[in-house]
Amino acid sequence: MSIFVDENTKVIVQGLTGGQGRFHGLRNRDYGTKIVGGVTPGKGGTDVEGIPVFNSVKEAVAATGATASFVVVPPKFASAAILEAAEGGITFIVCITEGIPAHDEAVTYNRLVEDYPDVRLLGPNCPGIISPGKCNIGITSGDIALAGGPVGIVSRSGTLTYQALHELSQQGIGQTTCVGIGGDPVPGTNFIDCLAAFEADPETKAVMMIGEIGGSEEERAAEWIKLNMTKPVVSYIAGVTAPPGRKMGHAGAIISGSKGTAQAKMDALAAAGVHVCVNPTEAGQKMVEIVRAL
Amino acid sequence: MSIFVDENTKVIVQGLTGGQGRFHGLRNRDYGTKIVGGVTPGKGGTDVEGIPVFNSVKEAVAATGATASFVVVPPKFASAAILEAAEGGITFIVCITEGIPAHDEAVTYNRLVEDYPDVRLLGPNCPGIISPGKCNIGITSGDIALAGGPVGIVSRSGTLTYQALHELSQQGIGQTTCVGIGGDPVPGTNFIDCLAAFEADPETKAVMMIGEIGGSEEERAAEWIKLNMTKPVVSYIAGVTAPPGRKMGHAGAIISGSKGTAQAKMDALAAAGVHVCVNPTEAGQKMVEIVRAL
Amino acid sequence: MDLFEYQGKQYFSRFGIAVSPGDIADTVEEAVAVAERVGYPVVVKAQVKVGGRGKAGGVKLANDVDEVRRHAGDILGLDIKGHVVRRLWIERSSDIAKEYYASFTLDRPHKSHLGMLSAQGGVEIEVVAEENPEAIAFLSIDPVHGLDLATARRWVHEAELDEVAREQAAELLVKLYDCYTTGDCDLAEINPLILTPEGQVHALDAKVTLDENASFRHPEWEEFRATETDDPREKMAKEKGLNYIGLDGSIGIIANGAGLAMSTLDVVNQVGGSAANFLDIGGGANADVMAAALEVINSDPKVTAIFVNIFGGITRVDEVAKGVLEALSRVSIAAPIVLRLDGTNAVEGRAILAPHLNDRLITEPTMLDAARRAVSLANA
Amino acid sequence: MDLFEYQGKQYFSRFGIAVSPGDIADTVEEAVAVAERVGYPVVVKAQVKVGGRGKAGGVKLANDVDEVRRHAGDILGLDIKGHVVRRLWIERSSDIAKEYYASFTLDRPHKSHLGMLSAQGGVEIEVVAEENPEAIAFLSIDPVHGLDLATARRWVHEAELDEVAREQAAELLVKLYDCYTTGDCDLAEINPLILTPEGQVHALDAKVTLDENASFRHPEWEEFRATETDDPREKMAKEKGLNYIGLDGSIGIIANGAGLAMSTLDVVNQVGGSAANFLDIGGGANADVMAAALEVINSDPKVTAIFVNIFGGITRVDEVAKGVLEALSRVSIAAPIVLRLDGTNAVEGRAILAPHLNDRLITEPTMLDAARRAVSLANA
Repeated sequence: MSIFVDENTKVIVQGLTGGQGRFHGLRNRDYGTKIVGGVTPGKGGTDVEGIPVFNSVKEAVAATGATASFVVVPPKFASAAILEAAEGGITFIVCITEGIPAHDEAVTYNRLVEDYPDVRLLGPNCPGIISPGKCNIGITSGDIALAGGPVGIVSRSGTLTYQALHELSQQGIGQTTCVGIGGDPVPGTNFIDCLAAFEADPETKAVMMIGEIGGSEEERAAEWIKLNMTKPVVSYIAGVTAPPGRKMGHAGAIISGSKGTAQAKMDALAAAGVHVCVNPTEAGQKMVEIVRAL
Repeated sequence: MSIFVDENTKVIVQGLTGGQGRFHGLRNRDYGTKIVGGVTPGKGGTDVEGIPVFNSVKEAVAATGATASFVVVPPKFASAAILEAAEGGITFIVCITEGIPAHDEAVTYNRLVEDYPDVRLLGPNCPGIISPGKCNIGITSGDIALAGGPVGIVSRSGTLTYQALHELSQQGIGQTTCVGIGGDPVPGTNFIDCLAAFEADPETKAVMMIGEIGGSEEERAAEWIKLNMTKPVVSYIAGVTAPPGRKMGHAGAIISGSKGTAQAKMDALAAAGVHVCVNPTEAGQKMVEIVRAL
Repeated sequence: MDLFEYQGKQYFSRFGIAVSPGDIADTVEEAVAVAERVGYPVVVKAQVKVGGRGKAGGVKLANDVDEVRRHAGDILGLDIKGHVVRRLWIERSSDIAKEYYASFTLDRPHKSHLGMLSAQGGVEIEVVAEENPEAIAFLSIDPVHGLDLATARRWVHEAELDEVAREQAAELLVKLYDCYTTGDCDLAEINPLILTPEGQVHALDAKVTLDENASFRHPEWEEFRATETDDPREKMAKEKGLNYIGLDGSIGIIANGAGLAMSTLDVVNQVGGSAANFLDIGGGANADVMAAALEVINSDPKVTAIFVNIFGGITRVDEVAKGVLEALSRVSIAAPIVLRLDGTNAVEGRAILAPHLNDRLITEPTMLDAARRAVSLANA
Repeated sequence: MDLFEYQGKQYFSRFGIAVSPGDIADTVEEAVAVAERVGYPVVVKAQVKVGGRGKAGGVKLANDVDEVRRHAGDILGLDIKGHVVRRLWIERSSDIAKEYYASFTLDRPHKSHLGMLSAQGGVEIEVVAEENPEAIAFLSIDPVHGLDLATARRWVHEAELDEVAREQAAELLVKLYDCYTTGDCDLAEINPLILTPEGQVHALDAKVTLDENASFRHPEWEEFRATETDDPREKMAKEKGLNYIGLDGSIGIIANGAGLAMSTLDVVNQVGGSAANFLDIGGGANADVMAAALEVINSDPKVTAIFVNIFGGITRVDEVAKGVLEALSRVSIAAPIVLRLDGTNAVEGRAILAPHLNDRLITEPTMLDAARRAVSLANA
């Protein structure tokens, strides 16, 4: 099994006719994902390499039965696209758009929670989700993932998500699902959401969690793990050597005072029984040990 | 000078035609308070010993120019009466009513703050306010107060307010104003409001503050005194010997765990430079010393 | 007024909050009848207004009629921290996947309502608040605007309740807030609020405190009153509308106003005595009330002196004096009475008493003098 | 993007928030001209993006033209914690009755906006939060619903602002929230917000951080950009759209993605090296961006080895390889380059580089291997 998406998930791409939307949408389809439609206002009735394009999400959902949407639109249109997806009946939205204003994210997140509580948003500014061999929504290279489980991956960082997949696949350890939650100020899906889903998924036997400095999501996840998680968790936190007070790339990665340091996060995770590693390779090796011993 | 009310304050009595309203309203008038009207719906046009009665606060204000109202109505009508006063243009409301449901108080308080920010409510469930020789709104016996200052009194307890007046007047120490703020869950006016007014009043030279166990208003007042108060403050906190966890008469007077104990309050006040006394008599004597040394 | 668990659950039900099917039982046979009706396994729960009944053996699981009989027999009559169990609540046992915590109460410093919600329920919330405050999602609610479903949805998210529970929990919280406000509760608490393995959310316990001031609009509270406090003195006082709390000392205290009554306790303590009670006759007490207060004090065998401390305001001292004389004419008061009378109509009041003063009915000019006199009489 | 005080005040003014009359001055003569215009006494304030300027002598009161001249002369050119003062803000001095604190920022864990208001302003809010957290009234605001005047009125009450200030403060807070949201601020802070003896409330300082992601809807921000960061490397990087932070080590780092870049720093550190910078080329970087990144690194004389760590996703490794070759053809890169290339089109990328590899352009199969190689080259 996998979490959030599987081989039956029907996906539409909002922004399919744009450069990025086309590139990643087709790449996802090539991987085997059921990309059943695209949405671009004004381009309804056309198609992109056989994928029908609709004017609105509502039309696309009515015509295709899609439940998931891949939002690949510029930052200024992203919030409206996400809300249109929710209103149109989509229940799982992946938004990879980078550079959305924080206030737009805050409003969008809360509007979803308040008006569409059954909708899950992944991202924005995340690499997406891949359930190897079944479904790939986002920008992850399918060829670095390995089907068959038993590891679930959840990561706040884009490229470290790939690194994590790579470390495991190279050792012949497959993944059930790999979720990149993104490092933006207001992510739609957080560590706990993913950990809970992996805990509930019978095929996932262990979880790799990639965090980074800044905020307190890793600490909250540690608390959740301590109380609820029965499966082994391996973690790596990026930014041990980051200087305090500087934004490391995205808004999430900033250390304020003694809060949000890698060390504080590693301590919290270790206290929760997590196997804490100091670089992605070590984390991969630790996971290999754990999986081989299962 | 005095705070909140003086010899020019024109007062209407909401509930003047009721037993209590009549008794206290006439008593306040006998004291010299400018009781210019009463309000009882349906009894407009009548009078109570020469005080004209109106059907609504709005009419009463229009006819008399009153700015203050004395609310003496049963608990079930008190909230509506207070809001009617605010809407009718009254800016100072004294409500002595005991037994108003806590939820009514919470709604009324917040509605005043939100919609009528210039209105001050004193009480409910308080003895009222007296500026000796000038104005007495409420149930305090005018004969226990002494005009001429220089002491301001603020008290959370009804009968201890009288006790405080008595202790001072007996020693020939007058009061500028004595405010009974009441011990209900959501008082309209709190210690800090009164302390700030006394601090700003040139004729008030020292303040007596009577608190009691429960809640944290005395601690907040202590913090305010530390930062803002230049005049000497003498305090007494009732309930040193009260057992924890039991409601002592009104909802305010309850100790939960180590919070809200008389000792905690006395410590906070002492740390703010307040002269902390262990009974009303000692507090009276301390104030006599202070005033004589002015 | 604190409610028993079963009363709290009945109260919750009126507001549409899901609870386990069950009923009360005052005897073993009633317990068996309820168990047969709701279906096994059942939980047999002691109904006492005190915490820690589980540890005291007051909550037991019963899988069949024999176990119900045995547990009901054991628990009825059990003494839990001084509270004797006279009634049981028998309910269908619930499978528990998760235990949460939810409550509403007044946030006095902020003059707003405070909601507390935690994914860590089933334990004392005070312990959670102390050890891991971040595990509690606090929600400040403007009493004017109340709690809407949208805000409740944000709240269950923030508290990280399990996803499957969130929508049901959000709806339940809106109902609980309605119960808290429309139902005039000082406290409405569910601990634990449970998620079952089948994905259902419901209240497994109920702690409700009603605001007595709101009784005028809740005639239905009459049924709760029948089961109130056991202490005969407190019961008697309540019937007479007095605010009475029993204590351990020897000096009976009567005062008007909570502050003055507390202050009287303090002063008695400071001059070497100890109070037998707290008794506030309230504002505007008349002769009848005063007489009733003396009778309540008189029913306490520990009392060896009585201190009546009155500062008239809305209460008139002449009425108080009349009440004292009336009480003396009605019943024989065992202990000597020391009075301190000031305030509204004090002169008239003292004049009424003057002809009756003797070594068992004494007035003193000040609170301190009166306290000293009462203590010396009590110790004589 | 952090704004200078004067920019923050100008930004506030657009939203109707009252500030002191004043203007900027880059020379002593300009300072005098502003002072004459706004009227004495004036405050001469160093414009630097760092705290503690007051203690460093960067804020002075001037009562007449001579004092303005003297203070402006002293402060211009002053070095405050490494920030050289190039601009002054001269404003009419305000009499202060009370100092408050007000701010809005995003509360990330709660996914809502957080307002902080305190009657204790003029000091560092972190100190107040530490020593006396109850002196701060926190307000959680649902971004969907925003802040209305009614709620702001409750808030100023709760914070115990002086009564005369409350209504003005409530109105100002609604405007500040509008500035924070409509103005796309990450932070909008006023410390102190003052009450004058005449009963007027206005902002005496302004700390504003703008959200760069919202630039597309704020063409007016262009003016703020001109005055940004002094560090020439950071400036160059910014112009090229790179996310660069200068550090103190010897190994130049280029990576795609903030997480991988941070991880690269960590790994370099673990194998005994130290990074000269953090540089994230972002997602989807092409050959131009890669070439620009190498040029920025090359401009840092401390760099003795370069570590390019790429895991292609949206970024294609063949593009990265082309960028490296382009940079090498355009400028002479002083330090040897170690590359680790994986992910999207990695095979193609490695093939492009293969003919050009030598002892100053090296590929390694893993991140750890590449880090070790870079460190040994740097130390050689």
